[in-house]
Amino acid sequence: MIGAVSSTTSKVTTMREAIATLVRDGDSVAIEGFTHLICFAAGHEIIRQGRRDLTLIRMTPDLVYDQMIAAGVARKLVFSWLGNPGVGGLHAIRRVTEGEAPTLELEEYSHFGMVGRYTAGAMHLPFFPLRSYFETDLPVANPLIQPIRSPYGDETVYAVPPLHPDVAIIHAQRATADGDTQIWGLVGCQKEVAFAADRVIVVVEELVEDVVVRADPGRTVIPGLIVDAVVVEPYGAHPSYTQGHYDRDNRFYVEWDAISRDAASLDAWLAEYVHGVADRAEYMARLGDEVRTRIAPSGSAPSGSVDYGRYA
Amino acid sequence: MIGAVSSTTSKVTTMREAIATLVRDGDSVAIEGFTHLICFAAGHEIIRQGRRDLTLIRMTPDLVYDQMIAAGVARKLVFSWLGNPGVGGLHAIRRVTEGEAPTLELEEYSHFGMVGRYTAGAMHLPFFPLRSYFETDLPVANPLIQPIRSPYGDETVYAVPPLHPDVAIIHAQRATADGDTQIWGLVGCQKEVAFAADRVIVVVEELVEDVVVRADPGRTVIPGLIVDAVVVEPYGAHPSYTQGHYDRDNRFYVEWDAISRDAASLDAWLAEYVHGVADRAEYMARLGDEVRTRIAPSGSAPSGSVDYGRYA
Amino acid sequence: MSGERGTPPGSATPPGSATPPGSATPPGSATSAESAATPGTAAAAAGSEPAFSRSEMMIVAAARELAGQRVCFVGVGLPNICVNLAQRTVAPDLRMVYESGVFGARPERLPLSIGDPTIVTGATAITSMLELFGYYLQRGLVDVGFLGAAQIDRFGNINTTVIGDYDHPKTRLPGSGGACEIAIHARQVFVIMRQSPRSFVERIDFRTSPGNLGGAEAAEAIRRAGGWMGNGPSVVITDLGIYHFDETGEMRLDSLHPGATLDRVRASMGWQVRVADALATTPAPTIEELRLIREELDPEGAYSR
Amino acid sequence: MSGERGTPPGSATPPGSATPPGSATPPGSATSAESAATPGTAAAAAGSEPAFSRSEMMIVAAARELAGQRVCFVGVGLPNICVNLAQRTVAPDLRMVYESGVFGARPERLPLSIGDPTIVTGATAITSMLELFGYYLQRGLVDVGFLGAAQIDRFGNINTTVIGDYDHPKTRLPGSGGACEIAIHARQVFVIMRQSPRSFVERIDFRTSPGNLGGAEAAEAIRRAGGWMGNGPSVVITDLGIYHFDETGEMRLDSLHPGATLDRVRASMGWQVRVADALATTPAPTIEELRLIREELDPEGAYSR
Repeated sequence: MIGAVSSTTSKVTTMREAIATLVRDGDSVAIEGFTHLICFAAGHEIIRQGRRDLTLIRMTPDLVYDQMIAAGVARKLVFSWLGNPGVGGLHAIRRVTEGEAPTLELEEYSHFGMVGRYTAGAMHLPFFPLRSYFETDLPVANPLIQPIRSPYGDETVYAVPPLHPDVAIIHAQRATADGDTQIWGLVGCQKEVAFAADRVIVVVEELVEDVVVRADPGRTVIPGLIVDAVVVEPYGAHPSYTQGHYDRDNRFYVEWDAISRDAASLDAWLAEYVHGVADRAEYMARLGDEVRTRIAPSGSAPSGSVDYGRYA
Repeated sequence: MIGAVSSTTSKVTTMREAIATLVRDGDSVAIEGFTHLICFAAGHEIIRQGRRDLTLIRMTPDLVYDQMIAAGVARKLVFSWLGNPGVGGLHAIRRVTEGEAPTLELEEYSHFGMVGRYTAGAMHLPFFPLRSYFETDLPVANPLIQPIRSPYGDETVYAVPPLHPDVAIIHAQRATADGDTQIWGLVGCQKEVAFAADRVIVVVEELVEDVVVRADPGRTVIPGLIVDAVVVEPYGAHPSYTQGHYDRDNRFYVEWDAISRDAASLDAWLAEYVHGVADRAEYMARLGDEVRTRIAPSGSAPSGSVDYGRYA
Repeated sequence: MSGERGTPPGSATPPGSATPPGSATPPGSATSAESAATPGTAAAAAGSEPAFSRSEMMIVAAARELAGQRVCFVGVGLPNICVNLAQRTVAPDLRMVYESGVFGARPERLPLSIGDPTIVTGATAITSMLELFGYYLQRGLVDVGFLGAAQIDRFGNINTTVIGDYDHPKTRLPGSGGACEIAIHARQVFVIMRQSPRSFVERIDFRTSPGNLGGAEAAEAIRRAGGWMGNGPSVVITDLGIYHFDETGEMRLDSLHPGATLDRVRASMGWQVRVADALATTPAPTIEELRLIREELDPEGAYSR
Repeated sequence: MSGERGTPPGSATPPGSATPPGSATPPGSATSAESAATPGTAAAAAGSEPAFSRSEMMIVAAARELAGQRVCFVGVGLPNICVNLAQRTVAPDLRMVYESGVFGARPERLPLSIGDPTIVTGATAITSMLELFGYYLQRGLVDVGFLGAAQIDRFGNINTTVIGDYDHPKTRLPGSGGACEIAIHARQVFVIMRQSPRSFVERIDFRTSPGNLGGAEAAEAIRRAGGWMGNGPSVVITDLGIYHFDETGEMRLDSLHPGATLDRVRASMGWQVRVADALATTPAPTIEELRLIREELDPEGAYSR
């Protein structure tokens, strides 16, 4: 075969090692995933390792950032929608953002604005133009949202600046040891944030051989080229979900509303489920076997196979 | 099932009817496909129907545009690379673009510039910014390539204007009767040009039921929502190729170099293979059965199936 | 913030639907006293019609507004039920778009969030969010955007960002999500929310999503000059009635739901509302509409009781 | 234009590789007289070494330059053979990128064009062209961009657009394709082309792809100010020798291929070329390099005879 590539170095490591090596105090960190593939396992490890002064970046800060912010890892949040999706508010974040003396700095966009920022970062553009923000108070609240005049005609649109997180953490269904990563279902902005970031940690349900990825190159979202570490962490997105592997644990999203309403019960939860376990395997064990049954899909829905054809 | 959609109207028609209805004299027309999925069948039907004064748009004008321009359908060409890929030049186009009195108007970009134009069109942006064209003569040759200053820092990059073809013609492996279209292999800028265009004709090797598309929504490139006509035309991309269906007919690309060297032999070819046949089926019959064997893939290369999971 | 407490699962604030956690009257939380009163009234007025809740009336009224629409940007919660109901009744060809990157969703169950795996399996297309917002929404392919709001003013301008001062908010709401761009580019905007003097206000604290700005004429000029694909808000459906926007761009009460009164409407708004000369009464839910809600769409009654 | 006639299939001008149809000495068309002379010379000089053609020497020399590189933007034709040879010899981990939207290609046969289906089957990733040019190239992930040229000047500036006046060209060449942005953003640019007084010129007719502009210092300042990811041309490999760029940004002959002479080099260039003090002789192709070319990569000899 022409063009056979020799074996590449494995980037497979533990979550503990990946976070210890690649996430530093003061970093900007994006754990992305739009409701799908949110890497709670990485968020918990960051809490366990006691990182401080992080700038947390995420379109939809949800439970994982409520937990991280409650644990004190962050000084700033860059986002476009804050909430417990389908349930309500994020109480820990509200406690540090409301009233006379908010302690968490906020930098706020719309969804398309965040997508544009990631895309500009991924493409090494100095800005990304959008037709958003017209006649709203958002550019007042965030002066980084700037008007820009088109060189064609006299239209003015808005620009957002590129975003280059120090670290992006991406959960996915599968990857090779070199980090070639495949996702099916919602891809959100996983590709954009990975290309925008300086360092990339990929966390997967399953490690696969190179031939699996190469059989369907159209499914590859992130090439190993930009990946620094691969962590194999089944159920690493719980209580969010991984398409085809497990469902969202909605019961936990609802319970979090009660848990997080006061700082003490939230701290108790962190003590038991984050600080009180060594890793994700212990976390899943503590939740009990019942959870795996509860979040199993109700059946399979195969994509079917297509033929790329051999051309030899 | 919650959310079942009722059946939609079929958009399936013949190539003759699709071109007659949707392509008009003076239109700007983009038959796209980056080496892959170039819809020669549509180009030939446009020649047969005698369209005039078209602005032809394509990143890589190749044989199909050489044929169309030789046949006199076009007054202008918008492009980024002119040639017979892997073989040489395009003689018909060279005859009308070289020397003292070129008769074909050219508007020229780089590849990324054309991609940016399609993307701006697809996104309804007034321009797309790129870090191309620095210190080159391209912005001199084409004043539509304009410098634009970033609102962040004092960087200046280049902008290209949006492109909105009147008609985009997209070849693909399969679509539903409503025009939901799936492609595997090189996607090029098929998605961008389709969303940028006012009218879209999809030409496919195979018409499939809705359930086939819905089994793997990640493979869908173009939604029926933006499609005006669906034409089922097996081998409609010959002599270019359709991944998994047939290979490029390289013999023809080489032969074209000789055929097109003088206008008379080119005209004779058009008379026999375009004007001399009623449709694609006759064209394939005239080529003979041997061609199907010659361009068959050497084997199959199945993608494998993934599980989206049922969530009921 | 009391309205947030006790909010039932799945009833509020998905990304983009933008009903804030702090809104005074979240979906599904109609007080039991009113819920009990309304069905009685309606049933009495309509003879043989079954009893129904104010939420059910609101859902049915919103679904009917979707007649003839092709493409709807769906927020989870109330909009989700409305859209699914419309697809089974007045808009059988409706394609559901989710900002998470789904076109043509066919959820087998009521999605728990805007990115539920059930909206992916069996959908027509999955797209990146760049494509969803760029190629679909900003390109003008979305016919109807469905928004909720914490505050709305008479011109349909919407706040889902903060109550109070931006830097020192009384309540930090979810923010824009996709609402800002949905309001700008969806061809029409539908707003669904319960009425109260805290939500229907003379002056919103923060403009997250533009409506008719200060009036229709100026708004229209600004939209065309800026290349907006949308035409602004077209209807507001509440638990009390249906509002459209008159030629000046101001909200006008066109229909009162069975059991609602003008007095109650006026008591739940921060401005003197315009009322149509020929004020209609919203037709009560049909037996079939109620069956669909109760048996197929929301058997647990999370949104509709 | 005579060079174009009789060009063998697959030897020229894929998109982005930008070897123009009108170049004076297209790949594969070395005259038989020189082809015959060179192997003899080389074989005589090296004792037991096998005979080889000037094209084979050029391919081998270019492949060796890829030692240690990770990611290479591949043009079809000569660059394709060079890259495949490098992957089997000096750069086993090399990932091939094609501008058609392929990362990590593993072609089972020599691709016929830059978008051949054989580069798709078995690749690591397929991307849209927006992503390939934006996320890979403009982001700075490409280590080496391989370009051909119709004209090159002493500073490595390249023309693949027209010979003559732009509006009334003597020869209409393919144009930029991706060459303009490859020259700007690939970390290094390799140029492979045959020498002639018409291709190595004092002044190019059109600047399609920037090299070291008017000199290294100014070019470097412009690159950094404009956010270019590339560092400009690093090597030019011809049928006669290997050139690198000196500290002033000008091409300097560092190595002469076996059989080539300084006189011949000077006769095939439009300017007084700089020559390294320690001018080397390019090591002749090894038996293994020739075997790979002749048996695996180009058994029909389309590029290498």
